[in-house]
Amino acid sequence: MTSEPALAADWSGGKSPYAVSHLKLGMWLFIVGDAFTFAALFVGYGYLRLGHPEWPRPFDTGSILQASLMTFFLLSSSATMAVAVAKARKGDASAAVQHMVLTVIGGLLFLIVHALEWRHLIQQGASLFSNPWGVPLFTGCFFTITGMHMAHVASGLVVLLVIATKLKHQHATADHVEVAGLYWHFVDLVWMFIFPLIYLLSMRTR
Amino acid sequence: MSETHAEHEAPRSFIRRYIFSMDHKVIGIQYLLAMLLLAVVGLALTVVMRWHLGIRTVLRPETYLSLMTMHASLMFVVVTVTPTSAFGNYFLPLQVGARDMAFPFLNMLSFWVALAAGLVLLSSLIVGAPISGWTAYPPLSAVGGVAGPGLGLGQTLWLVAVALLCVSSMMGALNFIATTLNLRTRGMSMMRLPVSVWGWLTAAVTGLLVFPVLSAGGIMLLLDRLGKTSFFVPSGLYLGGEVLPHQGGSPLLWQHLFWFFGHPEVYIVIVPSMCMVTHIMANFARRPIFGYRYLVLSLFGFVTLGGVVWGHHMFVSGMSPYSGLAFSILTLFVSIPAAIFAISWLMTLWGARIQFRPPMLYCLGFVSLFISGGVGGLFNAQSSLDIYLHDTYWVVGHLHLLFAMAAIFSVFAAIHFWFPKMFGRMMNDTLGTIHFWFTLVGAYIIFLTMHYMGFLGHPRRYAEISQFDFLKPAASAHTLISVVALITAGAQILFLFNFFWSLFAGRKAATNPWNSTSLEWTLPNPVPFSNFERDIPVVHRWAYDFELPGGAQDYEMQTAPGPSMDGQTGKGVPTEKST
Amino acid sequence: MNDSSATSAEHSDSLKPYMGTWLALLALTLLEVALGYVSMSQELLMTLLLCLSVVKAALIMAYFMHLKHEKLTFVVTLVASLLFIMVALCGLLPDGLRMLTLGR
Amino acid sequence: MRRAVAWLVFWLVAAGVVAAFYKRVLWFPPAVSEHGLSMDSQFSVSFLVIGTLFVAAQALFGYAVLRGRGKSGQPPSFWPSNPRFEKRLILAIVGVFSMGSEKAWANMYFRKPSPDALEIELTAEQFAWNVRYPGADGQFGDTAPKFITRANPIGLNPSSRSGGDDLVLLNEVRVPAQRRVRLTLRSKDVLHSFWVPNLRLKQDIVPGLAIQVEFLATKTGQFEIACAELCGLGHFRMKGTLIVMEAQEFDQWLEEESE
Repeated sequence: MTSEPALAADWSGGKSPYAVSHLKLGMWLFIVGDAFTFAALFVGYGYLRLGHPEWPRPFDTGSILQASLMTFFLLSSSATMAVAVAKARKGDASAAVQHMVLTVIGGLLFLIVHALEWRHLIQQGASLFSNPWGVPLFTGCFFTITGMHMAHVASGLVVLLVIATKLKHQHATADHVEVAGLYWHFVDLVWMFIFPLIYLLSMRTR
Repeated sequence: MSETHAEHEAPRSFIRRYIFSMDHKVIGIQYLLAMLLLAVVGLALTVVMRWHLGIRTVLRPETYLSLMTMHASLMFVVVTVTPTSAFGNYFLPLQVGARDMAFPFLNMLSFWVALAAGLVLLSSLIVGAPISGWTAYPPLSAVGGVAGPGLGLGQTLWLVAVALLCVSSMMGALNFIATTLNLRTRGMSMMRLPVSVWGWLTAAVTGLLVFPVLSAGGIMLLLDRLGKTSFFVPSGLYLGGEVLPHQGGSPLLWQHLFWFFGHPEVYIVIVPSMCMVTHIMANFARRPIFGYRYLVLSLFGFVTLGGVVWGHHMFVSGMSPYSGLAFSILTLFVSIPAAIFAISWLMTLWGARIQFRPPMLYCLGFVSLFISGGVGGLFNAQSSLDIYLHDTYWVVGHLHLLFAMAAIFSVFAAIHFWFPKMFGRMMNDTLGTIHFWFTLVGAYIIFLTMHYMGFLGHPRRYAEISQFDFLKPAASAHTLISVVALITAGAQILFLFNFFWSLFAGRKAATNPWNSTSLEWTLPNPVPFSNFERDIPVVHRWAYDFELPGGAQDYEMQTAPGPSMDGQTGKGVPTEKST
Repeated sequence: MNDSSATSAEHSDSLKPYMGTWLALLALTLLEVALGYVSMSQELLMTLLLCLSVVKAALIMAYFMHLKHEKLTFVVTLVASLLFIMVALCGLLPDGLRMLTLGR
Repeated sequence: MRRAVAWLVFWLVAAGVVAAFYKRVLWFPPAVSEHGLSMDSQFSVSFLVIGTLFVAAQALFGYAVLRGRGKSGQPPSFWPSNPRFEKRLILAIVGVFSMGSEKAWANMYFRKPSPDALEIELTAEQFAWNVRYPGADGQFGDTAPKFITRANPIGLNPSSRSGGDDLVLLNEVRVPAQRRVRLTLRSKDVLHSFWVPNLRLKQDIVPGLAIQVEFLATKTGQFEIACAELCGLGHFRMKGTLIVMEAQEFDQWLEEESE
């Protein structure tokens, strides 16, 4: 534990009390805010689901495997991103760029599988306002939350590509890579809640 | 740290310098002027509405409701943004000793998005403004034009404006927090920050916590409107001669999400207002702030309590009565941080040699309005009494006393106080004093009368009162309010005249005309592009060392070394406390 | 900010923690999927899944997002604000049940 | 001298306003419901406490402002604040309010539904009140939006067995005095709010929910029902009438209407 005088010294001005750059602090604050948007969406989903005990559970083993595959892609891309940040920190820009490209590939795979899944559901008759399995709100919530997440993944990919290009031409620093990485991990983190709450709780098993 | 100010030169071209500027000072003034413009529009709507309600019926009911919605929404944008964005932008970096905000580009973006939000709102006035009120309760706001005029495109534009405001506020909030935490100069510890900085920081933290929730709600409402989802629309609504296709949603969910944002929103406005008033008041009372540490603590209280009392807007909404019970008790506890502030003001003023200049007058007016509005809240907070008071004119009067009048008084105080630093000239004292008295008396007559109309049970948002016998006694009250409101609105011309006249013809201001202590007053007029020409000064004391014993002058600048009464050496309160 | 990059560099020498975290996250995901196939009440399943997800989120934040190497005050500030809003938001959940009891 | 006059005026006005409230010269429309009376007494207590607080705070503040005037050159003297006393005072006020108020709240919302209450269903729409009595069998027939027509405003199912004798009225609620009435509040379209100032009863009507409230009217007479939640352009003219009758008279009326 930090003793009180030391703690007070951190806050006495002239330096960052958290020992983080404001770029990083800003990204963390953004992440906290964005997390609340998702939290509110999740709470809204929970609220509506509480009021509908007959909530549909249409995901069969195929869908769950697909979603698990998506989870695998996203988790792996997060891991490569973490490595990219470490490489960038060590000054190994080319290795960092390589790992960022791997990350982008992971993200793209996630998006592609996700889009295929959406197409599959839409072909079965699912839309924002109706679906063949019962309570129409089910697909409303599903498409809204996963759509929001997809938008985040897509924008994260753009950010990663921009930073990777800049890093390659030495216009970006390790700080930029780290901050882009924070955003990417956050996108991953949100999926860690979407996967169980949306998919696993709507499994067709029993 | 690639984005800080010091690294780039002052831009040369007019557009980069004054229009798309990244300089926090220019952005602060842009905010102030844009919000003054919107406030004038909002006030003009009031004039029309008051003419209609109290003097002669001139509007169709739907037009009245659109004007009411637009008045509330515009003023909501204005009062949300002005105390923090206008003054915070200009003075937060100066008061903490920074060369600019942490993210100048984000800052610029934040302003332009906020302006876009204002303009989109105004454009909805042109295509037919929504009639659903600023709370936009579904189903009225969710099912489109079938529910009433203005609920088609107008309501969609309204929602777009709200979304833009969310984005702008988020960008502003994280900028303010990062700046306050990371860019303080050496010696500017948290307990030496001017209270105004604490206020802006608190507003930013609150904004960061709650605006995302509103944007989530906004996304769902937009999808209900455009994507025909049913988050907020229940099954089997019969409107316009047909059964709507929506199924299974809950209007209460929107109310919860909205007020989860909406109540802290009140603190986003009033807390920086309170803090600016505290700061300015100490200056004109020539006294150290009483209980600085308690004030900081109570700010934490406002943030946390603000997050758990939203349900007091929903006592009769059909919410679970057990929730109502909990929200009611929690709400009563808000009186504690509020009382701490009131006691601090009282103690700061007690026995002080007060200088009655306009900024101080507005501060005193603020305190009086704050107390009046605050004690009114003790009625609303009691759930059983709120059954009667809810959605009556009592609430309109209460919210205007606090949320509108007190907040606007703090803005007046801040404009008069900081005008010399922002524009290099002084505003006229006589005009300011006359304007103050007109506005204060007007505000009290108007809004206390509205409290009385609440006793009659007069529901708010009524375009006319001729239909009901129990509203007959309210007719004369409406007339009184309208006449006074027209006079008070007219008195605002005094302020506008004073503002624009002083801009060009006011007396030239000295560097530190008010003998004030915080860092912005060490800077010349106009403040240079990178704020501090050479090195950023080191701070040695808090901002409230007035009446120091044995000094040649009755104040010490924060940059002056020497013994101080601040939080570092004492307890934040002067030692001669017990007499 | 220079000192912050220095502290991060010290910890980024080895890539092992990242691999470990990655494997742990995958294992937890597998566990979650497996739980989905065990027959139990929906409430219990939800509680278990939420707990596991919180563990996963904590792992991501601690290792991938480097919170483990940040100052304690920073971590406390972030986690406290996250927890506060999420707990407060749950205050609106009871009304979801009103749709059940009062719905027509 | 001027200051003395200002003070005198201030105190006279303040005392006058407080007295007017306390003596109920300035007061709400007369209460005609059981819970309304206890709500009024909670209002009285609140007015007394909050009024005192208000006057004291404004007066202290005004005194502090005026006192400092013109005494330049004197060092400040601090009025010793007593945080413990102030904390206790605030907590006491919070305690008194929450106890009194929540008791009234609990009396309204946490009581068991009375078995012998008269059942009435109120279906609000833009901009009218549809009132339904269950008829002789004491049961409401089922409704559905698809059955709604101009002649069948609440969408009564024509094939419903218990619906045949339901009595549907427009904008007129008749209730007996001194008997508990249970209102079931429903909405066809948007939010409305059932608001009768004399009953001291306000309850939002949420489409999709059937919210129930109970009241007991103590006096006969005609009272206005207003809508207190913005429901569209005709919000201001959504008027109904509550007619409280003697129990005997009411029974007679119900019988006549049902035939």
